[in-house]
Amino acid sequence: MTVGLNHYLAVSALLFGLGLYGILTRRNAVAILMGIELMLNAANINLVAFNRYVAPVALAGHVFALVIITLAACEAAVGLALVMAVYRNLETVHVDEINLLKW
Amino acid sequence: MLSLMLFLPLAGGILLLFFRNPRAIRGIALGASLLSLYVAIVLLGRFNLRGGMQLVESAPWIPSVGISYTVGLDGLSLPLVLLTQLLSAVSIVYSWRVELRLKEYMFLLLLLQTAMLGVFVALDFFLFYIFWEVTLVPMYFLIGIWGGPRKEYAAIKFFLFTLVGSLAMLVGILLLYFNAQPRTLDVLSLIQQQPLAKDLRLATIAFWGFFLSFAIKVPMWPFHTWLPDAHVEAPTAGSVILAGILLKLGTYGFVRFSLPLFPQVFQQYAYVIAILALLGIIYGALVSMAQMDLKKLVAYSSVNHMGYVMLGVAAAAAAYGQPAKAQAATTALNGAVFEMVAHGVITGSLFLIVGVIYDYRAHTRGVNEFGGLGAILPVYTGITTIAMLASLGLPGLMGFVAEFLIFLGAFGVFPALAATGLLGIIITAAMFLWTIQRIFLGPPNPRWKGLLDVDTRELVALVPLVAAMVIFGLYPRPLLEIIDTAMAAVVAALR
Amino acid sequence: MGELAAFTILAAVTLLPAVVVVTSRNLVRAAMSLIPSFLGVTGLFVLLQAEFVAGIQILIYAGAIAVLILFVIMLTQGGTGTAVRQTNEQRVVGALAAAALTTALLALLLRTAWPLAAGALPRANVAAVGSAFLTTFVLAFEISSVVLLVSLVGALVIARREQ
Amino acid sequence: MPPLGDLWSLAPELWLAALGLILLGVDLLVGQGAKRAVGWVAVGGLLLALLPAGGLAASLPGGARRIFFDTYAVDGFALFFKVLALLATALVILASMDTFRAAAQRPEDASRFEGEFYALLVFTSLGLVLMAASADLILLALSIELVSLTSYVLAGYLKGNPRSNEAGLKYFLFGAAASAVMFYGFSLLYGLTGSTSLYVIAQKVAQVPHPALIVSLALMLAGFGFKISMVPFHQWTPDVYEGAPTPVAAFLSVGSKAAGFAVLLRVVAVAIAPSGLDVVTLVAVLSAASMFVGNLLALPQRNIKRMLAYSSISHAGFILMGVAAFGGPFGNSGLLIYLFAYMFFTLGAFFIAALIGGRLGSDEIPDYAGLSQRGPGLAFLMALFMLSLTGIPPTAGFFAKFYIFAAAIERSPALLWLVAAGVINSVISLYYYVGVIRAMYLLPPADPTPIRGPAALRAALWITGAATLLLGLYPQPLIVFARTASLLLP
Amino acid sequence: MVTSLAWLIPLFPFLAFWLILFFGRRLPGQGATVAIGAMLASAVLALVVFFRVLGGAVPLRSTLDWLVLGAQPLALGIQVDALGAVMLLVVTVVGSAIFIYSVGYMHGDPRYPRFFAYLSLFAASMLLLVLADNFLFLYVGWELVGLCSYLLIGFWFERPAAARASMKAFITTRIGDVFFFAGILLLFFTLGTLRFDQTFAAVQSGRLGGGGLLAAALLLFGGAVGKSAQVPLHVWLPDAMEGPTPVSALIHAATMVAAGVYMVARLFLLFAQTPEHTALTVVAWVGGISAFMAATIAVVQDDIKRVMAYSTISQLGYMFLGLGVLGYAAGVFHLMTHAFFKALLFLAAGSVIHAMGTNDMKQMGGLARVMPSTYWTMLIGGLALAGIFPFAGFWSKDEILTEAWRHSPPLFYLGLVTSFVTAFYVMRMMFYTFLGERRWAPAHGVWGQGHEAVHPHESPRVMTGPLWFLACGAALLGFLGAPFLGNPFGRFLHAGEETAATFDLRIALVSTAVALAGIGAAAALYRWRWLSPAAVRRAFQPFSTWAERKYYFDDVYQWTVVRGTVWTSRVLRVFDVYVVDGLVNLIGVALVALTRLYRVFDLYVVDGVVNLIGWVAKALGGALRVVQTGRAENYLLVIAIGVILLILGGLVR
Repeated sequence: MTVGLNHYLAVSALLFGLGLYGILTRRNAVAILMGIELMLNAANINLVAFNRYVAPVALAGHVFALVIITLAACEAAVGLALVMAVYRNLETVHVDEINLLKW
Repeated sequence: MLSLMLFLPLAGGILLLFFRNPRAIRGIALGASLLSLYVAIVLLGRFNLRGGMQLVESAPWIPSVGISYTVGLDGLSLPLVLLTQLLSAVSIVYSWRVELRLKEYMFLLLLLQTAMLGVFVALDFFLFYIFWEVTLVPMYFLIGIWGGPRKEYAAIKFFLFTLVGSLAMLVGILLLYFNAQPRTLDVLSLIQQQPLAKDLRLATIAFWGFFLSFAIKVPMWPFHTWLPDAHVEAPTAGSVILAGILLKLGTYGFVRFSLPLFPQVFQQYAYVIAILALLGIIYGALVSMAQMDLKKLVAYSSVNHMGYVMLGVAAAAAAYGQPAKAQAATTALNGAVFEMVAHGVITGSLFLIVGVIYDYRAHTRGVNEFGGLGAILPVYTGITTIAMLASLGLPGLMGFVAEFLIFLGAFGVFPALAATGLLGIIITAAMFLWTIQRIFLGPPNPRWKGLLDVDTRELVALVPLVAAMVIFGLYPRPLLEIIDTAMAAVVAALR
Repeated sequence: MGELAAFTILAAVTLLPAVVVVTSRNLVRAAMSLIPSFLGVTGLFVLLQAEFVAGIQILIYAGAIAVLILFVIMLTQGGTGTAVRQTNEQRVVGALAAAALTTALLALLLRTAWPLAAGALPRANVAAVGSAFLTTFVLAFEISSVVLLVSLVGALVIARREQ
Repeated sequence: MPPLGDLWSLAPELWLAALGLILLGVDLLVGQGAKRAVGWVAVGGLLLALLPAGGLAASLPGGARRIFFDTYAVDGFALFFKVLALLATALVILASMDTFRAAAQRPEDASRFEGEFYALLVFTSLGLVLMAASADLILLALSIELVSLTSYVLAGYLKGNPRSNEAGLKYFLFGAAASAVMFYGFSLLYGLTGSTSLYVIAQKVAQVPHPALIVSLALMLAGFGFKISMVPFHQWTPDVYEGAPTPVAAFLSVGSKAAGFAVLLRVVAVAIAPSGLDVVTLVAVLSAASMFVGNLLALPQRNIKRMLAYSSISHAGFILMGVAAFGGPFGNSGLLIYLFAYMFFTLGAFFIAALIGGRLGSDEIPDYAGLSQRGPGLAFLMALFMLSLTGIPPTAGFFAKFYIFAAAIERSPALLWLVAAGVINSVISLYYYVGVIRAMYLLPPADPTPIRGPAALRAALWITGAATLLLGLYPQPLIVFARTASLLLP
Repeated sequence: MVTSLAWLIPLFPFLAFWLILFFGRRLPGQGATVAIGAMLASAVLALVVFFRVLGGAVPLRSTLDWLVLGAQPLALGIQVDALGAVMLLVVTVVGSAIFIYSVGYMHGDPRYPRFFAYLSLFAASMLLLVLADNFLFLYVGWELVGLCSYLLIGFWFERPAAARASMKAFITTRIGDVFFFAGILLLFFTLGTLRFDQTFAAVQSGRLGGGGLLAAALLLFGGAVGKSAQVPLHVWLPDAMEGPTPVSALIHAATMVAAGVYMVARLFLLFAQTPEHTALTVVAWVGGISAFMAATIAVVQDDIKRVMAYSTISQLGYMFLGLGVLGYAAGVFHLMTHAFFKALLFLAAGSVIHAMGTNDMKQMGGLARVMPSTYWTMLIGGLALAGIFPFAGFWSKDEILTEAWRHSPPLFYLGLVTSFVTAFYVMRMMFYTFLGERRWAPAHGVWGQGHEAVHPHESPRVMTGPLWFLACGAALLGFLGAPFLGNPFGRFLHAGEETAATFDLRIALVSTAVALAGIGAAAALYRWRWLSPAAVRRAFQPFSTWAERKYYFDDVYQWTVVRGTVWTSRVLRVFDVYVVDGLVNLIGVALVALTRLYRVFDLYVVDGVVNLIGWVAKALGGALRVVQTGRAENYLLVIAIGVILLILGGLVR
């Protein structure tokens, strides 16, 4: 049995699911961000795997993955800055405690 | 020329925004309104009785969508335009003493005047729809700012009710548009094309869209519940315009659009609509009888009278495709349109009359709180009596001619319904006479000893209306001649 | 055979720490677990012949992002420590939703007939990616730099204190 | 190397990027008290960007082009959104100047990063322009994120204000999650077609198996739906609008929504539609859901910004009607016309909310009582915007609604139910829009001191007001523009 | 030329109406002179027209395009034939007398000019009605007559009784009018014309026959029943006595009530065409029953004007009876004679009331000496009413009875009994009022010491003059129908044709004898006092109670029609406020309950679709709001669920 596309897709789906579980059940904003990173990684696995198995001629998948890695970094920077700002004012990073704005 | 008439009031309204002096504001308002009335009279002079749609002015507006600015006059719109002009001028005269936010008030009245005129002269559905909707806005403010104790509720209720209908109509308009070849919103060419004649399912949807809009506006039973609230809470001039003109927009729509555009569907449901009209006639009269508030009483009597109009229209619709009934249909339609004008004049004056006693004198409208005013206010009593008698359809006054023609025509189509409708005549009579008795007759109520009779300003507002009632009641021919050609054409197209 | 073994190991290295990431009550441990997970993904990239991507993955993910996250966790001490509840009230529903979506993905994706193409990736992978960035995706490259710049400015604005 | 001509076609984008940098530079040069100068430079620069856009427009009839190896579209559609984004940004900056001035009075809202704010807005605007023109999933991802990242920052810009913090963080968490989901969807689409180019995807999508395509579409819709505040991805909207600085809320409601729709249309209506999926019904259902949820939730609101947020959700529903109706002369341009008209009256409404909020320190609608006496011009404009939002003629809002209803009816009689839903929702919306008018005109003022805005804001207001009225009365140029633009969509 | 003149006949009083209405007191004689002048001018014109008709130009016609329908002018106009000419004369002449009398009677009234304005309009309307050559004008005149009666009955509207009476009159007659209107509609619908001549022609050619024609005729007669106060719509007439006496005279003699009879006479051809004269039979029986019933009620009245009122109903019943038994000429003849003697009786009664300040006969007595002119003229009127030779009533009533005898013996007997009762109540009235001892206290100087303190006096010339004039008519006009003169009236009316009606000496003798018996009975009770009236009353139980309670008509109407309508309207109002409006709310409330939305909303919301939207929408909004928790984790969950739903939705389709 050789490793095929479906193997990678399965890993990617599971990683996506774990990330999703993380963002849905965590209350710490940073932990949620970690979940998001996992989901982005899942997307990247897909992209690279598809590039390998579906469209090996061009390297669009690789490029896409690189772009997403860059974006992930940017998101982390901006997101963590926002977390810091919130923490400074509200002294919490728990999203279920941050609900001045509702209804 | 027609456009000049149409936009003169609005121009006046914008002009007066630049003035501070109340006298200047009033003067400009009345001037603009009268100038527009004058232009309307000039147009009346140019009107050719046999000319069909005329004085048409047309210019491309939004050509990409097939929308043009087209206005014109025919025997249906001309009387209603004149009515609008008359009542608008009268309302401004009556409102001479308004001081609260005068500038806004006069601006809104003038804006309303242009919008109402626009509805009657527009020959492009888009243009029509714009004017149709624009009427709502000033009315909302007039009720909401200058109205009675429950003004906010009444204003929003009015707005919401009529908006429901308008949007339903918009869907109908679009259905017409997309089925026309070439696509157009020009009313006349749509009537000629009958775009939905081939697809009765769509025609039915479109018809009920139009119906909802017009029926709410009329208002037909059971869509009438906005009316008493709006009428009662509106300031006097607002009530006058609301009852005198805005209700006519609905019946005008039925005659101008529903009848020629969807004859088959309308015929199919004519009986249902006639029954609703009949319910309105009897129900309106009876409920009006039980009212203790004079304004409400007049308001419900409008439900009754608009029922007559709709009976006439439904009768004409039922005659589609039956040449034998064409004569009856023409008669009924003539009556219906005549009743529109008559009701405008009569009910307009009745609301002024209520205003005269409520706004500046007694500050109450309780029918039972008066009594014996006949001895204290003889002129007022006389005018009121004439107006109420006209409203109950006394021969020699305007209302009678209308009711007579409607019944004459409707009897040829719906004998049983028309005969039942006659009950309404009795109840209306009883209702108004009882009202006269409670207010004017009997021993003078000492509470009202010091009241002053009608003053000059009020007379200036009331006399033209009363004169119209008597003149057209005695000799309706000039007015009816204008209406008749247009109605004959509508009926002829129905064959 | 060797490929499958490698894949299995890498998959495990990716997924098992990921489980820790999303479940551990200790946020520092969770953040630390990110690093092996990212490395696992890197391994998968290598397995897929995406050496350049793998390199960047190590640099940025394992290097920058994980560290940044750890850093912030340390700074916001209020949220760390095992004493504090780390899961919210919708844990069960959330788990169900995540499970449902994952199941759906697995069920639908694995059954899909992907338009597999024969052929191999360019040999000199790194150079090929570079030339893709300078030809077809030159605009993406340029925009990436703008995005990075803007993120930097934005993060600075937010992170700096008002006086 | 790409030909130099491509760069000319990219002139507006290049100028925007340069402008952003220039602004950052200017910010360093001017003193703390004169940061408004940066704003003026930004407005001037944005208007300047309209010039190359105009030049492009002149060259367009020669045919739509794809540049940079088919990754970037230079077509009427993109051009339309360029103009829209530039105008919206310029107007928002005009309004922001007053917000910063007013915020300086309140310690928790004061910010010393005014210059960066304008620069970030310009970069966002660049992102919007790129979003609308991107014809490649990679570029789409980048440009969407460019907009998102700046937006997160802008939403949380008032660092001393807990509400702004919260808005920023919530927006970030929601947006990042939605993006992650969307990227996963992108990856699947790539896998299904083997290409990131929308043109290639459109060609190949017909052979794609439907279940996987549905998954991909659903995942992508999370991202697009987030951008356009579509139900069920709308929930961030009220919280963010309420917490964010008001001009930012305005910008989100107009700019990123418009760009989101551009992407949605390009991806769903152009690239996915050939697959044979029943995209129309899907979009129609989402449209109806958005209208109802937005409107019903707007009803009980007392905070003007929250109310506008829900209204923004419901308008997303109306615009989605245009997506569902795509195809045919009305359907193709309906969305463009709606978005363009919507920009003016929504911005106007937010600007007034910003002004009043700055003066009264309150966004509660009951505090608008008697505004007609305190600021007749403001009240008139606000009434105009409210009526336009409801869709009462003769405003731009009416024409937009008219046109979009027409588009739906033209598309198919099967969409009549959606039009009916639109009708019902228009009526519901009247209730809360008129609530504002009621407060302004029908209720007496608690405090009769007059309210006046500064010149820049007044200018922005009168521009939006005039456009609202003009587009309602004479929409012909807009129709021509939008139709030309939509015709050139390849 | 002459026909154009005929237009002027109603026009004069009509213009007088407007003139007086606007200029009132500034006119000569405060408007009275104008009114009388106009009326006299009309009378002169009527005379001219009459002689023209007499000269053979029958009928005179003139039309006018009153309106256009379907591009065709509706030519409506006026016509004068024999019937019309007679009625014109009666109305203008009797009217003039009443106008002149009013100058005295209404002297000093605060609304003196208004009174003459209304009178003028009244006359104008009646004249229009008489001149009409079509149903529309007939109906217009008909309704205007009703209006004037309303205005005039309620002239002293400060008195609640007057106000009530005027309304009762108008509404009761309007009920009849609606039948009339329906009849017109039916005829127009089937025959397509409003003109009488065309209608008759169409009916004769059989385009409408049988049931349809009968229905039309009966509907039209419904109008006459209301206007002419026949059973069962007679209830308004006695109450109408609340108006000033000249008004009563005008209503009862020349205008209002005569309109009904005139209408039936005018449409006689139509009624006669109904199968087996069914319509006429109905007319006759309604008339006969009204005649008898009203006469018996008149016997027990103490109010002098009410006696007159019931007498009028009774006499109108005679007229219908006459018409109904094919006595066209007889009915019209009685209409004319009755106009004179009833006007006379009313004006005389008015003179008495004017003098006494009360209507109650029991407070009068012995007035013959005080006011001789009144006494003698009233006596002439009374004898004419009783049908004593040679007064006018004798001839006309005799003719009716003769016709009845020939066509319907039961009706003849009914008429005969009525004639006994008539003579009885007339003389009872005369005895109570003018003869016997005074039942009033002479004044002691200062007015107002008590209601007995009155100072009866003969009325001024301006009032007695018309009395004598009318008395002449009442005494002499009968000879126009006298058989030994060849019944010139009948011949004129039938336009020279030989009439079937002939004089029957036996019937004349019998009826005279019965009338004399009635007089004798009255004398026995009230003059010679052989029997106590109370005892007689008891003897005739329960008949007398019925008569006193007016056969319970008023009570039944009060309990059914009036209260019924009022209650219906009240119920409907409640219905309108709570049900029609509330129905939508109900749906709203139900929805709220159904979806268990727990938000409490303003309870004042009780109205309309607004509130449907208000209720349901706000409730839904409130419920949906709960989802908007403000907590990011919930939002994220919704994203996940949304995606799942989208996938599911996509797959299901």
